[in-house]
Amino acid sequence: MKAEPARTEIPGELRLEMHARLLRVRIASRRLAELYREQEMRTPAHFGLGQEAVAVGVVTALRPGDVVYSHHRAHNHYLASGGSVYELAAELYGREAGCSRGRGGSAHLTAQAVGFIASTAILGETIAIATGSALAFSMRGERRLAVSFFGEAACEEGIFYESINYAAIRRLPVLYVCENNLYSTESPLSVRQPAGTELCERARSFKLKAERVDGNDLAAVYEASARLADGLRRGEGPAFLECMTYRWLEHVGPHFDHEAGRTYRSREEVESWMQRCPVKRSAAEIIRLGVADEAALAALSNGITRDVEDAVKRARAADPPPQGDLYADVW
Amino acid sequence: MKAEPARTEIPGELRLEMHARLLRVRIASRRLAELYREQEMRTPAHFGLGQEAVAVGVVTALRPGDVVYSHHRAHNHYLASGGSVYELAAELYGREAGCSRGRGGSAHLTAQAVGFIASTAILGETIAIATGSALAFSMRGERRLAVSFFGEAACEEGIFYESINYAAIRRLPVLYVCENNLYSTESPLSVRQPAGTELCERARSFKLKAERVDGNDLAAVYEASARLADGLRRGEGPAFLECMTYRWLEHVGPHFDHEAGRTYRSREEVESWMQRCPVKRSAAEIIRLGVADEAALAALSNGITRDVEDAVKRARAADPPPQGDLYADVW
Amino acid sequence: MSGDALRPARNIKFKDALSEGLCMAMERDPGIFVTGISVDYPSGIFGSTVEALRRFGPARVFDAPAMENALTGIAIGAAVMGMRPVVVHPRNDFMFLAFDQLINVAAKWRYMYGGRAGSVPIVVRGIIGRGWGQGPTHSQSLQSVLAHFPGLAVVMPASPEDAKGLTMAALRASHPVIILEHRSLFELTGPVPEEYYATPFGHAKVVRPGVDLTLVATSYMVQEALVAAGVLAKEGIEVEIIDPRSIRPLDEETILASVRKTGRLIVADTSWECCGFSSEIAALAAEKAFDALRGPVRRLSSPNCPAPVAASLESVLYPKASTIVGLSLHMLGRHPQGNLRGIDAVDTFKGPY
Amino acid sequence: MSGDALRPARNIKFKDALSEGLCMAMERDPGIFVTGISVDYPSGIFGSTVEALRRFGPARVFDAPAMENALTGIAIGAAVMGMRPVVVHPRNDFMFLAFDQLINVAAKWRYMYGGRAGSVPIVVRGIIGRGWGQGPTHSQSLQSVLAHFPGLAVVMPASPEDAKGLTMAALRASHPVIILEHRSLFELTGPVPEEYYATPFGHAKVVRPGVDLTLVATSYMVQEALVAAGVLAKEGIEVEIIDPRSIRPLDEETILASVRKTGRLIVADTSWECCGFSSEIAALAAEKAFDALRGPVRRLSSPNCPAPVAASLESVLYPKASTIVGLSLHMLGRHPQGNLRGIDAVDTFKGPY
Ligand SMILES: Cc1ncc(C[n+]2csc(CCOP(=O)(O)OP(=O)(O)O)c2C)c(N)n1
Ligand SMILES: Cc1ncc(C[n+]2csc(CCOP(=O)(O)OP(=O)(O)O)c2C)c(N)n1
Ligand SMILES: [Mg+2]
Ligand SMILES: [Mg+2]
Repeated sequence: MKAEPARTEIPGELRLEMHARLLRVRIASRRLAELYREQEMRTPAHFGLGQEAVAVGVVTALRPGDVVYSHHRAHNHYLASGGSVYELAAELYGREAGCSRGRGGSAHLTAQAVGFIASTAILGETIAIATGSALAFSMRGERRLAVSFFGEAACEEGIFYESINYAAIRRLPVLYVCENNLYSTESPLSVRQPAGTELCERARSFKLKAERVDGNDLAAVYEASARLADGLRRGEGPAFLECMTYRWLEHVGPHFDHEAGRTYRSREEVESWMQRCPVKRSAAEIIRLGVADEAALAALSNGITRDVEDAVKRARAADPPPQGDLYADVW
Repeated sequence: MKAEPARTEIPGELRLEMHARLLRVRIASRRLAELYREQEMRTPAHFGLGQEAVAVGVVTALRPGDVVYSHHRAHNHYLASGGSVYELAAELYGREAGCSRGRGGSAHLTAQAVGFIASTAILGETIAIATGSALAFSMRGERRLAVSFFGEAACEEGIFYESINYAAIRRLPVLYVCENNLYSTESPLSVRQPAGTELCERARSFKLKAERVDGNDLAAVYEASARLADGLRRGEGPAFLECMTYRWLEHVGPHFDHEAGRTYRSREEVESWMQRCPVKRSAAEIIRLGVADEAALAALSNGITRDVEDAVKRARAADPPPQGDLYADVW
Repeated sequence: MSGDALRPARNIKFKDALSEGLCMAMERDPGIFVTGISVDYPSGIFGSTVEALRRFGPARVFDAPAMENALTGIAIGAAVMGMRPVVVHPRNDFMFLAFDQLINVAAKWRYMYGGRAGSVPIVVRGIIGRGWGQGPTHSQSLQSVLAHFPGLAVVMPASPEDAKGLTMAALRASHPVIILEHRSLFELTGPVPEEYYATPFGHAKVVRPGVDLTLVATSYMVQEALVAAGVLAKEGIEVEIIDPRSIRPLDEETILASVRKTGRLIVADTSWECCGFSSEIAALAAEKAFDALRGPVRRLSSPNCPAPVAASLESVLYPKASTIVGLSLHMLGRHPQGNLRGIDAVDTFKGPY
Repeated sequence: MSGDALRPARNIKFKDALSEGLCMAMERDPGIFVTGISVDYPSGIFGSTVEALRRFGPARVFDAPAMENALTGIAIGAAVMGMRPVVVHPRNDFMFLAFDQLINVAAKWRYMYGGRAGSVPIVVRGIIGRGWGQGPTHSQSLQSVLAHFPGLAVVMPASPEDAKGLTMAALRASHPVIILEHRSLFELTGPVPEEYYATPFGHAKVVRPGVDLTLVATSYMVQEALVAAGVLAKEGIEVEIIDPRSIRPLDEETILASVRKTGRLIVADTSWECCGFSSEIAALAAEKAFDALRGPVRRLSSPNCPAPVAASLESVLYPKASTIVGLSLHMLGRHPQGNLRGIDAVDTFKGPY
């Protein structure tokens, strides 16, 4: 990981805004994971606890008109984009008020109004789709960016290379964000990448600009994203950002590994990463810089918690899709 | 392209043997292309005229037990491996005596007895298949290599990256030989690769050993292959060899571009590459080194020409598959 | 009948009708672009994209690397942003590489976001190869497997008129459309209206009316059916030929109406039998026109083997006009007079393509 | 009947039967290895690969990166060199990514080299998901599209006995075999012989004899069919349930014999209807047992939409025992007594997997 540059250049206001967004993602995700245990949300859900800074840091570097795509672990990206907690919760509960009207579930989210276009459940798919949206922007001369969030396992799928090759040939404005959390389900990197692999090197061999950052460092993610987004808007061609991070919970579902008796990661490893909690780190930095004090942050957190609570309650109480609509919207 | 190292270390005998093989590939390919004009060979055929040194140079570095896979432009690899001219011609004529009993045609060749396992018509397929054969060798502790020949367009397909990643993780004994002839059908590199692309760089980013050679220089191809094959046999993991070369004829079929009115390559470009004919270069080198004289090479050529003529005549006269066998060998 | 022809139709080739449909659609909709391997070659997909390139230039008709899966995803992503991509595969067999994007994404997009992520109006053209040693992986016919999936429209033009009309309909649909075009039809000439018109999906065409037997034929098999019907007519047998044109959505009613009239059904399709379109139509009749059936339905499809290259085998591979005549006579309890093979078209195609 | 049981069969679970079949085959054939994402996890493909890993170790049961297409090609290449790879997909929906290798290569290998490049004895296992919001891309059922292609065997065990027997048969076949295993069957318990035995492909099983109606059911639908048959028996209706077990090759004779006996046919399949297996069987009957049919054949399959996630929609998505009972009664001119829904199994599955 690179040495961290001084970051006083991020205005305090923006830091606070990002932190608020981070808190919202964290608090909503955590609450949803809690509720998920009740078995009322019948949709396989991949929670992103621990990885929130990636989504927030990247999305903060975007502008209106830019679009975001995500993968199976989509909640963070949806929420960071400004997607409604109520609609997300309703989606998980399988309600008509869900962002996808209960049809797609956890892995198929959409919030077009805030630029979050879609997530899909099969690895690698949205990497190409984001590239295609960038193609549309490029063909129409629009200065918009497409962002594709995916896990490092998607870099095992051929579609990733087909896509970045294409984006590089046509200098498309796509930011490929790889959230490297070291595992694919329960498989460590060692069974999936040759020793010594640098994904950035791969991206560079396709002529992408590439950077690697500490994905738990909100400011670092934001700065790298802003830098790369600048280049993208100047037409310098696609970029790749690898964010090193870690998922706290099991691959799918609400439990910690140890609760579920899973042994592929040691408890020490999980806990050491939890020490590097992106929310705590962001809070500490904000306090250190004097942007806000502990009390202000607590108030912020409390407000969000109340909003989230209200949203999930309403979502749970919302109506399911009418059975007569089974065939609606097939095409 | 690299500076060419001195090559006196290749024994004269081996040079002559390689040259004989080269001549056989050339003479047979050329004769088949001539006969193809008669419209009696009803199978889309991709001739490899101009590219023969790649096949011969690589295959000469192999040992009994090693296996070879190829793609749509398969004749050179089949012939260089020692595949029968008679069976190849019979295959093109759609005869029961064909190497694939007339079922597969030009793109689906096999000659298992000489280690040429198979070629297929869809880009990239055999890259994975060769990798799988190497997996079998590796699992059984056999010191055999698998070679995969493909064109540079196959490096646009995701399967190439999936395969080399896998081979590198498991350190499989595969030699990936990319015949870069600058075109895919009529598409130049510029629409298929970002400017400045080095395929070797890509391969290296997957932790393969990688070299690029002048594919029209038989000795250079052989030496690079021998070097890489050595490493493979020592278990050093997969290697990638890019051979820069050029196809003389149209993409599919027996004509020169100008005969068929094709305009994607200039006549000058084609002719400049024909000047760099691998057969002429090999002959000149052999004469220069005093390994054989012009007369001896002419005699060699004449002998091969007679053999080829005999083979193609017999093939043409051979029997077609009986119609009653339509359903044989489905499984 | 597709479109209300204001001016009289001229006779043009299938490939030119494809081209005309594409160009007319591109003129109206600036969001349409065409991509895929070789679309911008002088030979432009057997002539069908040449005019589009000439008129709309390389910004809208452009080549692509070999990357079938990602390219399909890219088309989807462009479509979601308001474009109308046309992805062309010189052989539909290459589409297997793109099945994930086609089936897991394009087909389900609208539904799986409850309509809130818009729809995916992509058009995918795939050419079906046949003969001259196209062989096992360049002559398959994918309508049956693609039509299995809700969310995909699969159409197969069998005449120049429909080549144009279905292309234009595809290019204004609000969902993914796969057009499977048979290589053996590209040189076929027929009347094509000059106007812009869209041949609606889900409307079968009664290609030839008849009363004795219903012959549902797809794509190139319509040509074989027409030859067969001509021969049978001389025997006093009037075959009704129905071209479904769209495989999905399927015009069940036109087919069922015919079966109810004739009581006999042969389905001649270019794909394989097992779980194929011929089975679909046979099942349809057995389920919804059972009482009208006067005898067993019969399926004619690709034989149960991969396509071999050798001419000797290729010549017995496909069901042909003679096969249809023989089977029709048999179904009607009649006996074929002499050798029927003479009626079959001789393939005059010159290779390698 | 599969295998000649020497010792009495014990009752074991479907997943354990899969495991037992795999282990017994691996014991006999050192060339068998198992790979695919998560095969070596403690949860080992819902328990079915755990014992194989324990007994044969990581050299023969090993994880793979996410690379479905290349992995299938790798399996082919290993098979051609004499190995017997088993590739496992935790959801069969991931297999679309591998369709090129499966259909363009594996299915055609033997044929397209005229038998001279050997054959490709790979086994591909794909799990069919269902319920609990599996959703549009994790609950498809691919037998119909795969069975379309000559050269592929496609089997669907519906009982623990066949889970073991078909696995062992697949692992000694000389061609590619695709085993589609329904997730909802993994916990099903039933008698399984202890011996090594191979359930031959192309032999349907008469799961329950009957005289009034033939019910061809695949995979999990056999369970629904059994419930339905029990209910119908109380009404004095004897349904004959036939489990084809292998979709390709298909045992036409057993099915036709039953239809000839009962004169009535319902096909209940887990895939979609259009060009699906239910159509295949309906067509088969209409073509080859027409004279015996006493009424229209009927197809029950997945409804014409992608699978939604919401429980309210999922609950009306699949045809169930009650659907079968209702339809059977209707076909026999009888009226259902009361609300049939009560007979349907309640899904007690706990998520997320
Ligand atoms: C093509 C495909 N193969 C396998 C899966 C099953 N699968 C779902 S999530 C996942 C792990 C992906 O890991 P990564 O991309 O690193 O993302 P993470 O879960 O770590 O966030 C796998 C293998 C899938 N959804 N799609
Ligand atoms: C998946 C796939 N896409 C497209 C094609 C059509 N095609 C056949 S050969 C060819 C060109 C391949 O170029 P390259 O790999 O460089 O080999 P070369 O022909 O130059 O030897 C193409 C595009 C194919 N066979 N398979
Ligand atoms: Mg990961
Ligand atoms: Mg090339």
